[in-house]
Amino acid sequence: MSIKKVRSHISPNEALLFERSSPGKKAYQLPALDVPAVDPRTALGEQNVRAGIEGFPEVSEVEVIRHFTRLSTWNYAIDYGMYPLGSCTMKYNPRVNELVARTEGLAWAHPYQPESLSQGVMEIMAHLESALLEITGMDAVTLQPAAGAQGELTGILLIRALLAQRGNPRKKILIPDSAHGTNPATAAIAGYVVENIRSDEHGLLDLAALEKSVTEDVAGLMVTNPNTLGVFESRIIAAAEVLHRKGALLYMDGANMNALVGIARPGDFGVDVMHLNLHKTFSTPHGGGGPGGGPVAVKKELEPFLPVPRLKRAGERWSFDYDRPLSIGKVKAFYGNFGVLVRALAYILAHGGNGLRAATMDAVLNANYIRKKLEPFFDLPYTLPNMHEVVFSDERQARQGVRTGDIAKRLIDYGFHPYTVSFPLIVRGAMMIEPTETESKIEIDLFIDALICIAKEIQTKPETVKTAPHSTRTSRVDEVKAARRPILKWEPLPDPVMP
Amino acid sequence: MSIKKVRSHISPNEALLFERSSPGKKAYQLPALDVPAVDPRTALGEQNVRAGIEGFPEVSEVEVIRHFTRLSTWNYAIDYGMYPLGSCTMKYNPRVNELVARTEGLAWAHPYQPESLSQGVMEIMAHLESALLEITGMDAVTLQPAAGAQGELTGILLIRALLAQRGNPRKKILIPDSAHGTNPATAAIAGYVVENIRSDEHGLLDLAALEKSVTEDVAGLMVTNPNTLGVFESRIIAAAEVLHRKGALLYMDGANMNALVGIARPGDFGVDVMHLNLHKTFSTPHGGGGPGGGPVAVKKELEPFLPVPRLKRAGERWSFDYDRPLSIGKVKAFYGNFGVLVRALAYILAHGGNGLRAATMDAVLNANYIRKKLEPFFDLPYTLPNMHEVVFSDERQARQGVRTGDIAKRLIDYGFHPYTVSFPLIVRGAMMIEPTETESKIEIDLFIDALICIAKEIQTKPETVKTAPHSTRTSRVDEVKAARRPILKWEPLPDPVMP
Amino acid sequence: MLEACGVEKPEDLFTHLPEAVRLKRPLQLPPGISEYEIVDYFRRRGDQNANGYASFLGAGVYGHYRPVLVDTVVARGEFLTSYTPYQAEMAQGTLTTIFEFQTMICQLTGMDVANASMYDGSTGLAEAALMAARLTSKGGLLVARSVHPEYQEVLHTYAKNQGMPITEFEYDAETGAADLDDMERKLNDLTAAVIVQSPNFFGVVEDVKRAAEIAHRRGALLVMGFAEAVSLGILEPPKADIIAGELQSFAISPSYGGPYAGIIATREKFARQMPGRLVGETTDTHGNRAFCLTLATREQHIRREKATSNICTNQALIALMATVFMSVYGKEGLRELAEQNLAKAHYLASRLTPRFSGPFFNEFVVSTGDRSPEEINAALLDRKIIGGLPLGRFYPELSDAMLLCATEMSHREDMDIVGQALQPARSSQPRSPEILNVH
Amino acid sequence: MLEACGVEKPEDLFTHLPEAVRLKRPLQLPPGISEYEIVDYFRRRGDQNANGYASFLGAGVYGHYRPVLVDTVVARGEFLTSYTPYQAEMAQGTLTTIFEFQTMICQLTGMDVANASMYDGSTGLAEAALMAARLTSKGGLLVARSVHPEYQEVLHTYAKNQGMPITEFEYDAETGAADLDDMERKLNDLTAAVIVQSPNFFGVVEDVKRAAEIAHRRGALLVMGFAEAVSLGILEPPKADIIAGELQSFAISPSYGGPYAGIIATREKFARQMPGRLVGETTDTHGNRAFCLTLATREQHIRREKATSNICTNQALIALMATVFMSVYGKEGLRELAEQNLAKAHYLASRLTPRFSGPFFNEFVVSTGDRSPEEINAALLDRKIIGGLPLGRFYPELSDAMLLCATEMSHREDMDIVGQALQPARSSQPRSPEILNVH
Ligand SMILES: Cc1ncc(COP(=O)(O)O)c(C=O)c1O
Ligand SMILES: Cc1ncc(COP(=O)(O)O)c(C=O)c1O
Repeated sequence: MSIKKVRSHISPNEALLFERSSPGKKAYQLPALDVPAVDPRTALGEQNVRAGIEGFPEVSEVEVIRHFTRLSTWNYAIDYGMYPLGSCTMKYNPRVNELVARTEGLAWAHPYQPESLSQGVMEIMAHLESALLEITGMDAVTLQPAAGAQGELTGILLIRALLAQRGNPRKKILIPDSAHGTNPATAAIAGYVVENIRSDEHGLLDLAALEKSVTEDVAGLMVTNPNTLGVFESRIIAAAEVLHRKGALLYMDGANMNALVGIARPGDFGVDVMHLNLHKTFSTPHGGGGPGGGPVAVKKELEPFLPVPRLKRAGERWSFDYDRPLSIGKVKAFYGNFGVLVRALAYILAHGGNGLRAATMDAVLNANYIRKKLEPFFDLPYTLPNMHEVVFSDERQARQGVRTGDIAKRLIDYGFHPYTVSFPLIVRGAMMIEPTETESKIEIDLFIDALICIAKEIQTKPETVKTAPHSTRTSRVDEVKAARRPILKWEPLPDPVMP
Repeated sequence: MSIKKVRSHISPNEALLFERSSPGKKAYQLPALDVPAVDPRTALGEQNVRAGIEGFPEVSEVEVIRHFTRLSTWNYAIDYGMYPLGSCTMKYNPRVNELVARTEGLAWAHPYQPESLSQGVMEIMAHLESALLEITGMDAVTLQPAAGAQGELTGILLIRALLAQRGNPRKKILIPDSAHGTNPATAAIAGYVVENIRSDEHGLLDLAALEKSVTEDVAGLMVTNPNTLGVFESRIIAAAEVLHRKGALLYMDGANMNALVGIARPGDFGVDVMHLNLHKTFSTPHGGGGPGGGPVAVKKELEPFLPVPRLKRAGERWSFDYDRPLSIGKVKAFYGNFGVLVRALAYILAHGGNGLRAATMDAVLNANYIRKKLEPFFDLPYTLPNMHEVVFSDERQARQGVRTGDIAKRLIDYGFHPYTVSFPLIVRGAMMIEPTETESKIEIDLFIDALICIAKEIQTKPETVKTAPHSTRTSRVDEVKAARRPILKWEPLPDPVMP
Repeated sequence: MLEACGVEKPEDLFTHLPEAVRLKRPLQLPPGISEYEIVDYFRRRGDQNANGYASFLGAGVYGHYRPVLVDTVVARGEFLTSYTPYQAEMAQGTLTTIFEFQTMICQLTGMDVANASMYDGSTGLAEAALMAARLTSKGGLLVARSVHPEYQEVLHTYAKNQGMPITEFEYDAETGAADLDDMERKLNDLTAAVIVQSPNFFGVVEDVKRAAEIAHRRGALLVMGFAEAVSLGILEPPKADIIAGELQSFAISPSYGGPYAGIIATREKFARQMPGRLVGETTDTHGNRAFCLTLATREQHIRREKATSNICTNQALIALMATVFMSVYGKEGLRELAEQNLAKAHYLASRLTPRFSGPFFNEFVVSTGDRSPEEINAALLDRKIIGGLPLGRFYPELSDAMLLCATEMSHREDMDIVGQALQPARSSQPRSPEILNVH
Repeated sequence: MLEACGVEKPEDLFTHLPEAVRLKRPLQLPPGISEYEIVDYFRRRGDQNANGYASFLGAGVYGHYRPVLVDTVVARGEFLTSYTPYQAEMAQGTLTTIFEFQTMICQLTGMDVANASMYDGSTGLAEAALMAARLTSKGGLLVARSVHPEYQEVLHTYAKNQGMPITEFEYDAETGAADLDDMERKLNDLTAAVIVQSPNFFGVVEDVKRAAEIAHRRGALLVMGFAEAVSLGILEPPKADIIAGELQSFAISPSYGGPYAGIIATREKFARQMPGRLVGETTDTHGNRAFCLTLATREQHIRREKATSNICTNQALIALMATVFMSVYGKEGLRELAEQNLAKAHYLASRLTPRFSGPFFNEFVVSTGDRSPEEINAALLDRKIIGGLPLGRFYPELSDAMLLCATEMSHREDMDIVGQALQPARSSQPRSPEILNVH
């Protein structure tokens, strides 16, 4: 065994803030009050004034910075190395984007400040809109949705609104069994019944099956392209025709656009409505789970239904148009995650048209390289050419009783964040690997080397893999216990754990 | 043994940039040139134009950020925990100071921009000068010196200039054997012969010895107060008189001002000239070795000799006075480490008069608490009341063959940065501990606990201590080897180490 | 690498794409620009906006000071560039901070459980309503008009297609508080939830306790929203069944409307119907305390169309900012901060004539008399001041009124100017001197 | 804790101080202010300075773009808040970056060893002179007048009391380069070092090679200083014995004169007389590559008064900034950056009449004719442009001249304005068209 990427080192322990807390410690100072103080009880009424906030922390400034600094070192991150989570497009987050998002005139812009004093922020939104339209080949886009899933909801509500206007919103949304969980969840929230359709033996849309399923009841199909196997849905245009013939619409989950930017445009292959994940394809940081941005792009016929407000150019000046009788309304207060939009635009400006295309090609090349190098060691249930990601199965290793989850944990000992485990569901014991364009050959070769070492370990000492990780400050975590008797907040102990 | 502060965890490996480098990789992009390109050979002459920079790195942006992020995790820092280096005053570095130092109008101020467009920066310098004068009780101060040692040089040159003007610069500078190495080194550079004077049995200035040493040859005495044992030189006023009677001057090394701010002022106990370490007492970050700031404060008679330029208030406006015939000249280009001055002023503004005094008292309290708790376990050769730091000796442990350096390394396994080792020289196997006011009781108790555990280990298994550290990614480093055949830069290897 | 993939150039990797789908031309986007030009571009955009104005806008987005430590912490790549902490052994940093976040939100709201963020206050409130419907197996929503109008709009969007009829109830024209009698009248056995916000959109503190009692009598749940989190530093935590709030006030830049962070907090017994991520405490194989995502069965990865919500990516980093903010201010600080906001707003009010008599925290409504709010704001803009939000846009009956907000960042001089601008006549005599100066 | 110390209040810990030394009153400093007020104070100070001006000042401090990664890296507490890496096992991060720094400086300068920073270029040059004296056991210094005047002043301060006589030699009034014939005349057997700077203060590239040959003939060492590090991206590394330079150009903010970072680089055989910290490669007890401070015998901790210098705290963090800068630009980037500077300066020159004919990098001297430099600068200020440095202050004979600098940040439009301001007459015809547009 040769672990090349990491070595063991001391790692700081740290108690919870509540455990370090003691009365009187403070990390803040407020300016002296320049107006008379007010008695809360008089101003708000006795019954409305609370006693102190029970249990709230009291710590010093240095304790705050040490607390979060120490905790941060328990994390893995893109800034540490490759983060091959399939479907998550964990690419480098340019630091200049963080800087520009903090530009005073942008960060401190209040959503209700006069439009005359908001032309800069509106210009940024307009600029991003036009870039996204060119990239997707669609006709109109809303930047309001906060993330992919909300983009999906927005998109399905748009479909519903259009169909309703045509007289019947219909009942069903078709979703392939390879889809991400948010797709069915979204359809349900939008008030649709979900009908799963089986993928064919290649993991692709089954046109025949689709033909059958598309009845007058069907509002639309939600398809991810490239799909969650990383394979391009080659029959997408035909599928769109099937749907359109029956008056249904084609929704595309754009989570995998990192495989298409500059190469192919959904607007050119029959997609009626789609969302983008700015926090994937357009490099905005995941920040441990969010925030994101989920713009929704549509074809002309859906434009009247987009959320309010819409950006409108009035002569020299941008303004917001709220007078949109057919709009589905708002999906979120204000105009979207503006700070995320700034970062996405910065990414697009930095790359330019050719840079974006080059990134796509590197991402696809990296994924194909990994596939070629690992094919001899892991099962590849679906063998069509893949694009930005590749999905192996743990079939072979499962014979030694080692599952994808174990291999994932063992990768941690090798210094890598695991791939995506057990998704998509159509692959038994899925190992879903997406390197993105960010990774250098050096890093990718180390990753490949690690997985090969693990494949060999599984032959010789499967136990080591099944009980991994062994070298982290926290060994395998008992998730079952966590769910059985949930402890969801800290409670004072008789004797606090120190430190 | 119970190590409470740290646990073992994976730590990323990282190659040198040169080893990751490969042709064509780049992390930069320049704006398009808006003027005609120029042929270097024509513009500069063939012979002046170099070929490529041999061996210079070529890496991508993500490789740069990963490189430095990974390397950073190999460090210990104040942001991780207590840093009890005696004489170094490793206190918390407020982050707001980093922010304000980057204020556009300050960070981008060019030292030669018109004074009319520099009033803000000059105001900051003037503000800091007045605060430092109040704190030290001196009459004038220069902010020009870049660090303590340069402050010392400036101070000694001032003494020389004054004495020279009086007719004879004299030959000798007296320095107690407890002094920091920069003191004698400075005196030498200033062209003086160094005469060491022995401390008395309490580690204090020996007045009798001083009387004898102060001849007509003696230009002055350099004394650190509190001295490097952390003990206040109680006879300082008498010492000053002895010197002054003989026409010599008293220089005070202000490195230990953290014990005096708000409590006692050198200007009030006979000091003629002194330096301050802004990167100690006034919280500017050490940054792995610098930058610092070493303002020099003087009594009136030395003012005419201060470096040029001097800040001068001309009506409504600040200006620089270069017309100073008696000045020793410049010790550094421009006006000093301005960015460091900004941070120091921010620290003073945040604390205010009472806050500064409170900090001093906390620092002294912490040091005394440590002394009390550790006295039973380690020898304390000098027992006078100590102030901000305490110096133990390894005498007792040395009997088991374990020296201060070994104990220091073992502290690392316990998750603490070591104390200052083997300084001051008058203490055999010195263990010099300075907690500063930053540390909470929680942190200090852990530190005390660690040293007590080590004292016990030395009884039972001294080998463990002598071969420490055992838990770091890098075990004890061979410094002898490094010095014997110095390798001071990277050279390409036949096969580069990866990664 | 190309070789290993058996191709000559990257383009060859796309030859399997159907001819018809391929883009035959380069993207019509300008060539990439340098970092320097990018910074310059956004700086120029920023300069086109309001800069150096004092602002009295609140209405769901508040101008509070952002402690420096907040950006210091979130700038660390370990937090900024990590993914959702699915792999607990490699994400204890994020997991621990989320656990602390959940705890502090519970302490603030007096609830038993809090999730690790929703998109924002508006979607949080909508999801809370859906949650209430699941819990009561009823569909009707009774919503106070004094809830933030944009939150109401989002609520409509979410509820519309779930067959959940929404009924509005009035606010009291005198107090500005929700008209609980009107609510009681409109309440019926099909009502799943009564939805109020406190402080409400007009800044008035609602009588949530009474609203809850009324709601409970008819088997409805009381869902309370909040938009100004700082108010929790001083306001008694309401006895609601579900609380949905917006944390923008906790060191999140206004940033023209986002990203912010919403939360949902509720009672233990309702936890399994709560949407959003949850972190729980457990141990590792060595018995060390450890944290991990838990109760994921509520989420869409497992339940898919039966999930409590479709939310996946949330606002984790923003929630971390709020966590750092709460750590910096702590118990004493949040109280003092709230008291300063209270004092500033009441000072401003003392220069004016609030439209409503209900108790308010740091915002209140004023009538602009014969002049229109727009007219007054125009005048203030010349003084480099952004005035209050004209309310006509959301409340036709209040088209002669504006919503003014003061925070710890508001300066007395600016407030005096606003006072004069709004009513030169009486700007000197305080409205309610009795409550000033008393402690 | 007080109890453990056997005192009642902290004050008691100071009772042993002699009555006479104790401060009997509180410090006359205002009470502490909040973070918000601190930020506000410095912002207001910043606003009092030049903001939004285009500047053509160089003269030792250059306005180059600072890549964002530089602050990203130095903002990490692990680098920002650590001490000098005396404890190698706990400081491999800093030690490794210093080793890389030393290596890159050697690659840039063509030298064998480089130290891990001096205070700045001026003290670096002075220390290099003292070093040369130790190496040659001689004392005389022969200094070019074309060396940065402030560096010369610092050199005097350091040398004065070491009994090291300093002789100046002229620059060539035609070329602006050091007058090597004058130097040869003034050179003698007591000369320890000849000191030149390239590009010199006038921006002119010196013939260091020839200067060195002449110096060596009389047993003197050639010490070369540089102030504009970017020039090393394109200039042939000089054949000097000791190089002392200023790295401000490598992503260090002008910051009104500091902190910057100086370096000294030299040949292997001179290493042991070099001042300043050095990091060397070695191994740990497991044979892993490791780094540590080395050759400390040169320093004051051990040699005390016999040390090569008294420097202790240096400019480590600034050197790290420069290291990140060099990593970001790399081999190609530094070359391209230098070529852009060259092009901009020559474009500006083509609009003017440089005073000197010697080859220059990104600065040059122009005569201001019948108007004074101050007069022209005053006019430029009205156009929001800070002009060149009037030279009369340092060179009486050049009181009708200014030093102009252009970098990659200089915009063509601004340069055209300067061109017009300086000589409306000929601003259109380029001075030396032959060198334009050729590649
Ligand atoms: C294929 C796919 N669809 C949808 C989503 C949901 O997007 P978000 O997490 O931004 O809501 C994801 C995110 O992981 C995804 O991978
Ligand atoms: C007592 C004493 N004097 C002088 C110095 C030198 O100061 P600087 O490192 O700032 O040059 C130090 C620094 O460690 C010191 O501790």
